[in-house]
Parts: sequence; structure tokens; C-alpha cells
Amino acid sequence: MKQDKHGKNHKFGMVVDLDKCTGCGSCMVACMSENNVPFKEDESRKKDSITWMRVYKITNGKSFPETEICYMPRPCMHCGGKGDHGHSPCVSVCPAVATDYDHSSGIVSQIYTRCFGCRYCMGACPYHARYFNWWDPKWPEGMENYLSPDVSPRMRGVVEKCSFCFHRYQEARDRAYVEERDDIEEQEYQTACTQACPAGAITFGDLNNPDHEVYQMVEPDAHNCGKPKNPKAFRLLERLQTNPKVYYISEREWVRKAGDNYLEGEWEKVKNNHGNDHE
Amino acid sequence: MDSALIPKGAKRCPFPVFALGIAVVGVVLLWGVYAMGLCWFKGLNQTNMDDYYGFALWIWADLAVIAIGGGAFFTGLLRYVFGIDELKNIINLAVVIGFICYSSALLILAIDVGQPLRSWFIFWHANVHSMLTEVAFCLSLYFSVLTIEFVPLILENRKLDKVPFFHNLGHNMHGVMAVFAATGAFLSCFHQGSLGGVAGVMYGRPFAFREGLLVWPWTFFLFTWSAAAYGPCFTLCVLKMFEKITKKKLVKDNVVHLLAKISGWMITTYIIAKIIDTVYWATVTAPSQGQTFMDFYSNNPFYGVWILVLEIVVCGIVPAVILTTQKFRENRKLLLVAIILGTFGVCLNRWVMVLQVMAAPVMTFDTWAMYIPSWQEVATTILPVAYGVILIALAYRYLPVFPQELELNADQQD
Amino acid sequence: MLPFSFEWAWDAGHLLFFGGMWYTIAILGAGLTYCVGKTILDTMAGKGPHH
Amino acid sequence: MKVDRRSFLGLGLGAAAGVAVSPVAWKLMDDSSIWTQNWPWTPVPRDGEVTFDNTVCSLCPGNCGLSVRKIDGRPVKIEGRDDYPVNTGGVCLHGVAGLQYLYDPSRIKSPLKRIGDTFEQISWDEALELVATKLAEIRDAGKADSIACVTNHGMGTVPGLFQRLLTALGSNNFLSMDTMDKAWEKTLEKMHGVHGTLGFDLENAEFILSFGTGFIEGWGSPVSNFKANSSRKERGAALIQVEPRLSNTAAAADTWLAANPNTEADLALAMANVIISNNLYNTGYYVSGFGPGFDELAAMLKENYSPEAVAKTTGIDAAVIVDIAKRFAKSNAPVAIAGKGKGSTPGSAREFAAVHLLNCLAGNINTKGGAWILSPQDYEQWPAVEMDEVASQAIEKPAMDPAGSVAGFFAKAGAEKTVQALLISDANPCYALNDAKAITKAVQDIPFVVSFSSFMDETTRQADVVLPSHTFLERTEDLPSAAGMARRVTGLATPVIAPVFNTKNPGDAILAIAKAMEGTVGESFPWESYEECLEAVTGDLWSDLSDQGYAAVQETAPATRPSVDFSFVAQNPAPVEAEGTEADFSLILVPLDNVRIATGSVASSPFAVKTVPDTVLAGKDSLVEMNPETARANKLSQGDLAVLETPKGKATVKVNLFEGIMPGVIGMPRGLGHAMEENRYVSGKGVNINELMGPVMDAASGLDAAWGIRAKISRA
Repeated sequence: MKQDKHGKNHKFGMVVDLDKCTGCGSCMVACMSENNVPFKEDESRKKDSITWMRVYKITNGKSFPETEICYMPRPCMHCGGKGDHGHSPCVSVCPAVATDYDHSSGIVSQIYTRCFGCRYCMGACPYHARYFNWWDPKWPEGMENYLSPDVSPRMRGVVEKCSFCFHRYQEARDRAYVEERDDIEEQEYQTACTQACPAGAITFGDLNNPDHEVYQMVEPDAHNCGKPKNPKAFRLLERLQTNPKVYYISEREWVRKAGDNYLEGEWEKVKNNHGNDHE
Repeated sequence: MDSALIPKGAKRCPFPVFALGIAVVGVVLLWGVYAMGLCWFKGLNQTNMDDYYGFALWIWADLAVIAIGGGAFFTGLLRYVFGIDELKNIINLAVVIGFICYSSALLILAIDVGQPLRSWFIFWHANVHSMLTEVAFCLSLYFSVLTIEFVPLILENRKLDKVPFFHNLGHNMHGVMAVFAATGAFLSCFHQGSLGGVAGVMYGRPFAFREGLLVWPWTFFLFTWSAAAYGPCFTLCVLKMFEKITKKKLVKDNVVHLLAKISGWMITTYIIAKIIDTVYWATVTAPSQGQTFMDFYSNNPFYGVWILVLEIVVCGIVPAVILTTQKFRENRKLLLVAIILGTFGVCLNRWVMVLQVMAAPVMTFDTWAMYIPSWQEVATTILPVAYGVILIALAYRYLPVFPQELELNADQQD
Repeated sequence: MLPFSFEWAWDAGHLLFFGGMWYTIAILGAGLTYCVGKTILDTMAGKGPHH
Repeated sequence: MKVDRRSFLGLGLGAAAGVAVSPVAWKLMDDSSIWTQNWPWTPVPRDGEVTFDNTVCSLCPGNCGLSVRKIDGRPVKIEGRDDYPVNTGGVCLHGVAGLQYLYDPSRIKSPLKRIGDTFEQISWDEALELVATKLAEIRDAGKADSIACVTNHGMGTVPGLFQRLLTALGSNNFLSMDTMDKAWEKTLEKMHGVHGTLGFDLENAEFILSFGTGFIEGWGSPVSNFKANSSRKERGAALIQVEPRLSNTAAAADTWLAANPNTEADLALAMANVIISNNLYNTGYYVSGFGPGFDELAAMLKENYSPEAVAKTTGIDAAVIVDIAKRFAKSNAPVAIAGKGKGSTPGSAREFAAVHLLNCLAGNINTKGGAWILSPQDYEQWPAVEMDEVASQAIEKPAMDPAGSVAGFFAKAGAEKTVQALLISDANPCYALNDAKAITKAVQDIPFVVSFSSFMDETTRQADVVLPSHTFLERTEDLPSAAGMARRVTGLATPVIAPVFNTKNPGDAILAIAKAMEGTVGESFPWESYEECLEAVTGDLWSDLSDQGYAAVQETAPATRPSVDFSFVAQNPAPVEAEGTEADFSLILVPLDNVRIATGSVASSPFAVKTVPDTVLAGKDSLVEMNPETARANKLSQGDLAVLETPKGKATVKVNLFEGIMPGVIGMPRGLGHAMEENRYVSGKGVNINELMGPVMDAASGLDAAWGIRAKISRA
């Protein structure tokens, strides 16, 4: 078994097959429903609309009828940060340790009762994966009945974001503990979005475990901060060295190119030697 | 009416005129307080900030007042540590301005955070790797230093000075002021730097990110340097305003010119460093992240190269040239132009390092985020200005802020 | 801030940062204590404003 | 004096110092932050025992299996049921958001009676009595045939009970909402002479030729199709999408053929021409099943639908037409599908027949991966209806709309004003049918309207009596699969929670109404409760339904294949044109279906509305999609407010530029603009396109075949 230097540590990650994603939005709603995400009367101002999982629509920029579109689901990337040591852009800036990197799972946590709402993490996150509770979350009368006790509803004035459904991990671990198993099975811990996706476009698992599907799909390079060796796989803004744990796969070159910024001519050079550029 | 409190021999406007002025500004202050109350009791939905613009007008105001309040630490450093004695004639003003600026900054921060009642978590649960933690610690400690520096001036009030305890306390504090000033300079260097670091460490934001030295990005040093350089410009601006309003000369020209000259050379060195930084960032740092210089200055309705030209050339090189050239800085009008441009320039720099950072897209499919502050944000930003005007007016009326005032206005004395 | 809060670690970062902080607080505290103390002594010794 | 002041100051300072070092300040600080962590207005969900209940979703015809997570009996999360044959664990956003329908405070909480413009709460007994009395009165007046009923769909025992009631009363006017299913039924009648439905084995198809369907945007059984699309990518099966706009389906397709609007049939016919003239049609089926009209068809196609001629009509290269046609014919399992968008409206008989012609020529009828001709659902075993003389006589009178079209029915009802009573169950024609305002007027003109609905939707608002229904999570109901599914699965919805409000299963309401009516009407309903009726009527299926929550009725293709009658297509029926003239309206407005916006009888949930992009809905404004070229020609730019005008009405909208839509075509999202005042999360947002479009009745099928409407747009 290949393991990284953290020994038996997990490194949970997600792979999204963009060629299968249809942009249907199930993942978004499954996430909202699982995580007690509030809603308000007008959610069309997307910049203050809390969507831990947001599906972006991107286009190839060509005119009719050469136009192509692709949907890109964007949860929290659970960045490992520079060198993949856990100094995620957000974790390293949070002044009150309200968001932290869990080395045993690779998950970036958010402690709502610790956060005092300075929003520095939001500025630091290039993916806009973090959301601020500008409003008191309010549910129409009676609807608070569907709130799940697994995730505490947030209060106004704090930041929230995708947790990779951490409570499901805890639950799976608790079950394994009760059943006296050392570890959890791949299928025991799946995020709500993965589970709901009707297209099967989302795969979730342990990037440190070669038996897991996510590992086999992207072949993360342990010596290169988990950069995918699969030439069809990429991470968003790879060049910033945020080292996200969410990978995307697409057969379409323009989609892979849209994953990062490239100077003129750069893409032509890097597109084919993907995963081999051990600088 | 309040003549017993007015420094001996100083001429001040009649109390009703003064009170009327304070009342007018007080209305503005109350407007700000009302907006502040809205933000505290209804939440930050009162602002036009959003998830793309988590840092906006307030953080800019914070950075700007701290930068222009930098005159206090730098003048203090020159006066007490480097022993430039002439500056004692302007240090009081610098300290009062510093006190106002820093207390304003703390107030704005208390409005800006989503959970003000938890803001002490930044101390208690401190993340020592966060620039903001460093800012919070140094800012609050330096604010206590400024308070310590302000206290002796208050104790010099004619009435208070009659109390032996206060008289002695003021005297003794003066005695060890160098220690406080040195500590303050140390703290100030750090938090000015940390405020620069706030932007510079965001390696997910190519517009802001800078390489640097050890844990500090170049913006850390640039912010400290620019605050030291431009802070005195603002001190001089306030002095000029005072002289205009009171129609009196309050500080001798040699003191003004000395401070202007020091500021000029600081700006010169700063702007050279800033140009080097900008060139390196534009040609090395940003391209390594796949972004070209023009990516940051195009495809949006506001931010163009003009803002960089304005900051570096108009508000950097121009005041530097004026202030370092004796002939220019001794020309009253040019001096005024230079210190106003300088003050504006450092504020603009802080604007760019907060708002343009938030505006520039990073993901290829993201778009520029634009933002216009709500009236509540504007009111709460004007609130400290009104508070500052009132405080500085009170200080001028009742405290011997300008030691040379009586000498320069001997003919007007009662 | 204090070793009692649970995110405290005895590492270089915490020692440098909080070392600096407590040192600064100590200087300011000592300075103030000196001023106030000396003032009390001075006042009791009858020093005061001379007119 | 001096001493006093000094000691006073000393005291003051001492007190201040004392407070500062005392723990009071620290304690207050700590307490205040703890208070912010437990604000009483932030809900704290109760914890408890976790259980899971299975049920079946009926928000759309897809009928997916759901697993509902409950805490102490309180449903908290809906997930897809892993072992359910339709969706195998997947679930669409509307299903996931089901609890927002269940707990919606704007639901109808008790029976209502209209008093002028408002409603008054009444008891169930009073409400049922009122309906029974009124129906009996109409019947006694000899107008039994003027009672009509519109249900959302026509399958299963709940619609079955409505139909039975109508029959027992003596009326033929039982209708379900118009969808593509009706168009397919007409097509089967015309081309195979059989009565049945058409299903598509998309999971096994190797070449899917889609004529404007929203294959992955809610067409058919949405989740099943998402899965088919993903498996298609793995199997290497091609998807070709014909559509004037880059929809999500077009984006996912291997090839997008951006044909001019309303030229799908032409394209299909040209392809048929290529297949026939190259002798690529299925020879086995030719021998066994090609019936009358084949030679005439071949000649007609040759004359009118050469690839070159159709290239001009459609804007698709002749070479591409030939290539796709050949690939289609040569594929092992090709299938051609029709039904625009979600298939929630019928289309023209010409278009459906032209598309189905391709299936027939390829010989993929009743084959793996092909189109399956399924006999009507027949598991229900109803006892004969007791008919008294009134019923027997009235039932002889023809239905108001012989084609069985709801659009046709309301047109006639509006014009003739002969309908005396209308029962509406889970359907929302006043919103969902073209020319919604005219439909609303027609409903208003009906003297007695009873709505069986969970929500105060546009139609229910017009009702005289409202009998609130359980939502799908509170009711028992058998739900046969429909909507283009090849495999037949009947699901059983079972309540996951006791009714939240004072509502009833519409099946029970019907039983109660029937029982309140004396004579044969009551006698026709011998069951004590809907559950008893369901168990009795589902017969053989019941044990599977009750044991596993579903019954797989048919899993393989029917063994035989009916012969093909080509004569309808061979007559070269004329296309159904859009309403309006080009001279007055230079552009074409087409509705855009997207899976994130519910378009059927139920409005979107707040969560679903939240997923709608700001390029579709901005505040309360709908955005219409147009090519930048169209915008330039009309002097519009991104975000502009504009007035969109059609022969049927006008609306103020915002402009969204999209390169992927054909110049000259304006796309407008369907499913917005609900008027359900009490639900501010969903209502009043955007424009209902059905108010801008009118029905265009297809002479060949009697169904509404409107696919768009002529329009013009200018800056507001």
C-alpha cells in the first residue's frame, strides 16, 4: 500500500467528470438539503446566494454554431495549499483558527461558532467557495422541521462553506468503531452531492488509497502534491499551487484549458506533457 | 465661558461659535452612529458587500486611516529615537491625528466583522500565521501606546495641570516617552507591514500576491515604508487646514520644511521600491500564474492602467520631486499640492490593494466584480471623520497642541 | 493567546509571536508602572506645578 | 478642597482599576459571545433516532424511487433509492427538495369554499357534501355530460377513480394534461393502427437521434435519462441533437445540428429519403411489416426531401444530412426521438410521424435499444361501473374534444360555455397551457370548479371549492412509469409522514364524494378507503408493490412488432407554422426547458429557484436569450430591459446574450412567472411564457402543436 508521509492519513477528494455532468443542479440542492443551507426571497444575486456547491456554466467563447458549453460543479476544493502541507489559502489567513486543515482526512473545516466574520478567508479563496451569512437564516414557518441535526444551522455574520459532508465521515467512522473495524469502506463515506448526482458524474473517495476509484481515475502524483497524472484530468487554478482535492476530467481540450490561466502559447506547451512536468 | 480651560495666552473663537461648529459636525456623527447601529443590529446585509466583495470600503478606510495616521509613529520615531528635536513642535499634532486614526480604525473594524461580540477570539484563539492576527495585536497595542503618548498632552490642559498628580504624571511620562515611542515604532512597523501582508500573502489572488522575505511578502515592507513616507504628508495637510481655518501660523516653516523634506526622501525611496515591485510582479510573479499585466487592467468598467499611473506617477513621483527639491517645497502652493497628492496617493494605494484585489477575477470563467458602497457604509466611513474633526477641534481649543502658537501669534494675544 | 487555549502549540510560530507580544506588553506595563509609581512618590514629596 | 479632590480621584481610579482586574468584564465578554453562538432565533434541529422510508416521487412523470431519511419520524432529507429500477440512487433537484413542498406554509391547510373573491375555510364534511350535492344537481338537470375532469396525468388508480366517477356520472369528458405522450399515441394510431404508448430503450441505444428533445433536461423520465446519457458516454453510443439552440442536450451531444426552427420534420424526412434511396432500411422489417404507402412515401420523399433541398430549409449541409442518415441506418441500435424540451407539450403529428418513420425504416421497433410499442397500461382491474339510466344516456354523447386534447377542451369550453362543473386534480392548466389567460377566463366561466390540489396555484385560485390534497410524501398512490420509458415499472408511493395539514388523498376524496351521491354513483365505489381500492384494483401487482415498493411490469421488448402504415407521411402533411406574420414579427420566440425549473403542475421549490442562474432570472425579471447578432439588430445589449411582444401579448424582460442560440430566435425560459402570492420564494418571478404563446391546433392530430410564436423585441 502506497501511503503518503502522514502514514494512515486519508486524503478525501472528488473527481467530477465534466463530460457526464449535465448541469442539472441536483448536487446543489442535495447539498443545500443535507447541510441546512438557508434560502431567501431573492436568490438571483448570485454573489450573496449561499451555494456550497455551485455549478458554473462555461463556454468556449466561439460564435454560433461553433459554441460549446460545459457545466462545472464547484464545491470547496479543500486545498492542501502550497506543498500540500495544509496551508490552504483560507486556513493560513483565518485569524481565529475558525477554519482548519484536518491532516487525518485532508478536509478543511469551518467552525461556525468560532468564526467572527472577518471574511479574510473569502478574499483569499480564488474559487469563491466561501459564503458569508449576510442575513439571519430564516425558514418559513414550519420548514425548520426538515432541518437535519447533523449540521448546525449557521447564525448571521459567519462564513460557511462545503465540508465534504464531514458529518457523514464522522458517522461512518463511528459505525466502524462500533463494529470494531479499523477503517471505513469507500462506499461508507460519500458526500450528498456524489450520492445525488443522477449522471454519476461525481466520484468521491480517498486519494491516498490506490484501491479507490478517485485514485484510479486521476492517478494523483504523490511526489507532485497530488497533481493528476491522467492527461484528461486537471485541477482548477493548478498554477496557484493551492493543490485542490477536487479534480475534473474532460475529453474536451478547451474545457481543460479553461481550468487555469495561461499566457499566450503556454497551453500548447503544457497540454500534452500533463503530469510529467516535475519541476 | 470656557476660558478657564483654554491654554493661557491663546486666542480661541467665542464658545457659541465653537459649539455651533461642533453641533454641525455632530449631526454628521449621529448619522454615522445611526448607520453603525443598523449594521450592528440588522447585520451586514445593510452593506453592498457580497461574497465576492468581503473586503470593501471599510477595509479600505481602515488601511487608509492607518496609513495616513502613520505620521504619528514616524514623527515619534524621528523625534524620540533619532532625536530630531525640531519635530517636537509638530509631534503633538501627529500624536492626536494618530490617536484619531487608530481609534477610528478599531471602530470600523468593530462594525466590519460579522460577529463583533466575538472579535476577541482573534486574540484568544489567535492563528499566529495570519497577517490579520498580527494586525490585531499590533494595532491594539499601538493604540495603547498612542493613548500613552496622548495622555501627557491632555494633562497639559490648564486646569488639569494644576493638579499636582497630573502635573507630575505628565512630566514623568514625558521622561520615558522615548521608550514608549520606540515600542510604538516597533509595533507600528509591524502592523503597517502586516496590513500590507494581508493582501500580499493571498497566493490565490494573483493581483495581490507578492513574493517576499521569510514569511513577509514585499507588500509588508512597502506598506510600512509608504505609511512612514506619506503619513507626514497627512500631518502637514491637517496643519495647513488648521492654519487656514484659524487664520494663524501654528508651526514654523523650518519645522514644516524639515518634515516635508524627510517625507520627500521617504517617498522617493518608497516609489523606487514600488516601481521595482510592480515591474517584478508584472513580469515575473503574475505571469508565473498565467496572468498578464493587462489582465488586471482591462475588461472592466473602472480599473484601467490609469489607476496605476495615478498612484505611481501623479501621487508618487510628483510629490517626491516637489518635496525633495528645496525650491519647490518652500513654495507654499507646490508644497500644498505635494502633500495633498501624497495623502491621496497612499489612500489610492490602499484602495487598489483592497478593492481591485477583490474585483479582479481569477478563474478563467469568472468576471470582474464591481461594487458601489451602500449609504450605511458611506455613513459609517464618514463617522470617524466627524469624530476626528470634533476630537481635534477639542484638542486644539483646550490643549497646547502647537508649542509655537503663542510665539508665532504674539501680536494677537489677549 | 495563553497556553490554556486549545490551539496553542509550543512551536516557533507561537513562541516568536506571543513572545514578542508579551515582551511588548511587559515594556509598556513596566513603563506605565514606573510613571505612575514615580508620580505618586513625587506628589507625596510635594512636587507640583510651579507658578 | 484639594485633599477632597485628590481622594475622590484616587477612589475613582481605584474603582476603575478594581473593575478592570475583576473577572466581571471578562465574564461579560465571554457570555456575550456564547450568546451569539446560541441565538434563540437560530433554529436548533432536534436529534433522534434515524430511520429511512421508501416512497416514489410523483412531481414529474419520471416517478423515481426515493429514500427519505427521518429523525424521530420527522423527514429531514430525501435521497434517491439505490435499488429502484428507474433511478438507481440518482435523484433530480426537485425530488431532493420535496420536503420544501411538504412543509410549505403556503400550502392549502384545509378545505376552502369560495366567497366572492376570497376563500373561507370549511370542514371536509361540508366540502364533500357541497361537491356531491352540486354534482347531483347538475346530473338531475340532465347535464351529466357537462361535467368534466382534468387530471395531471391519466395513469394509475387515482386518475382511474376520477375517470370512474365521470363515467358513473355519465360524462366522457375526462382528460389528462396534454404532453408528448398524446402525440406519440396519435402517431402510433396513424402509423401502426394500434392504441398504445411508445417507449425508448435509451440505455441500450447505440445511436440516439434527438429532434429537439430535452433528453437530459427533463424529457421523459429525467433521472433515467441522465443515467442513460452517462452510460452512453461509456458505451460510446452517439447522441445527435437537432435544435436551433445550444441546449444542455445539444452541449452533451456528439453532434449538434443547429437546424432552423420547425424544420425537424424536414430533416427527418430528408434522412428517411437518404435511407430509402440507399436501400439502407431494415429489409427484415420491410418484408414482414412494411404496410401500405411505402412506394408512395419513397416517391414523395424523392420529390420533396432531397438532402440538397432540405439543406436549404434547415440550414444543415446536405453532406451532413446524408452522413447522419447513413450512420443512423447502419447502427446496430439506432433510435430517433421527438418531443421538444421536456415533452410537456404535444407537437405536430407531422413531426412525430417523420421522426418515428426513421425508427420504422431502421427496423428498431420492439428491439433492444430501439423504440418499443407498448400496449396501454392494463394492470388495473376495475369492476364494471354501475350505470343508471341517466349515466347510460349521457355517456353516449360525444366528448367535448374528440381528440382528447385539454387545449381543445378549454377552447370549446371558453367558446360555448356549456361546461357546468370541472374537477381538477393535481393539474394547473391556467398556468401550464398556452394562452394561459384565455384558459383562466374559460375556467372562470365554468359555474362550479373543484380543485384537488396541495397548493394555491393559478388554477386552484379559480376554484369554487378546494379539496386540499396530500403531497406525494403524504399519500399512497400507484405510479406507473410513462414518458418514453421503455421498461415499465409501477411504483407505489407510501406516506413517509402523517399529513402535515388537514388534507386528504384525492382518491379518498373521490370515494367520499361518490358515496355521498346516492344510487349507482355511490354503488360504483364499493371500497371503504382508497388504500382498499388500490389493493383490490392492482390485483396481481399488489404483492410486489407492497413488498418492494414497485413492480416491474415489463422489462424486455414486446415480442412482436406491428406493421407500418406509411400513408400518413406519404401524404406529405403540411408543417404547423408559428402564429403571427413575419412582416409584423420578425423574430421567433421559443420556450426553453431546463431541468432546474419545474414546468408542470407543480411550481419549483425555493431550492430549485435558488439554482436558477442569473442569466435566466434576475430579481423579478425573466431574461430572454438571444444571439449577440439579434441583439445588435434590435439595438439591445446585455442586461437591457426590453419589451417582448407576440401576437398574444407583451412582457418586459431583460436581455441575455448567448452565442449558442440561432440569430433571429429568442429563447425564453418556461416555468417562471407563477402567481402564487403566498409563496414569495417562487411566485412573481419572471414571466410565464404561456401568456405570450397561443395554441396552434394541429389538424392532423387535434392537439396543440405550437412550438414557438413570432415575436419582436425592442428596448423598454
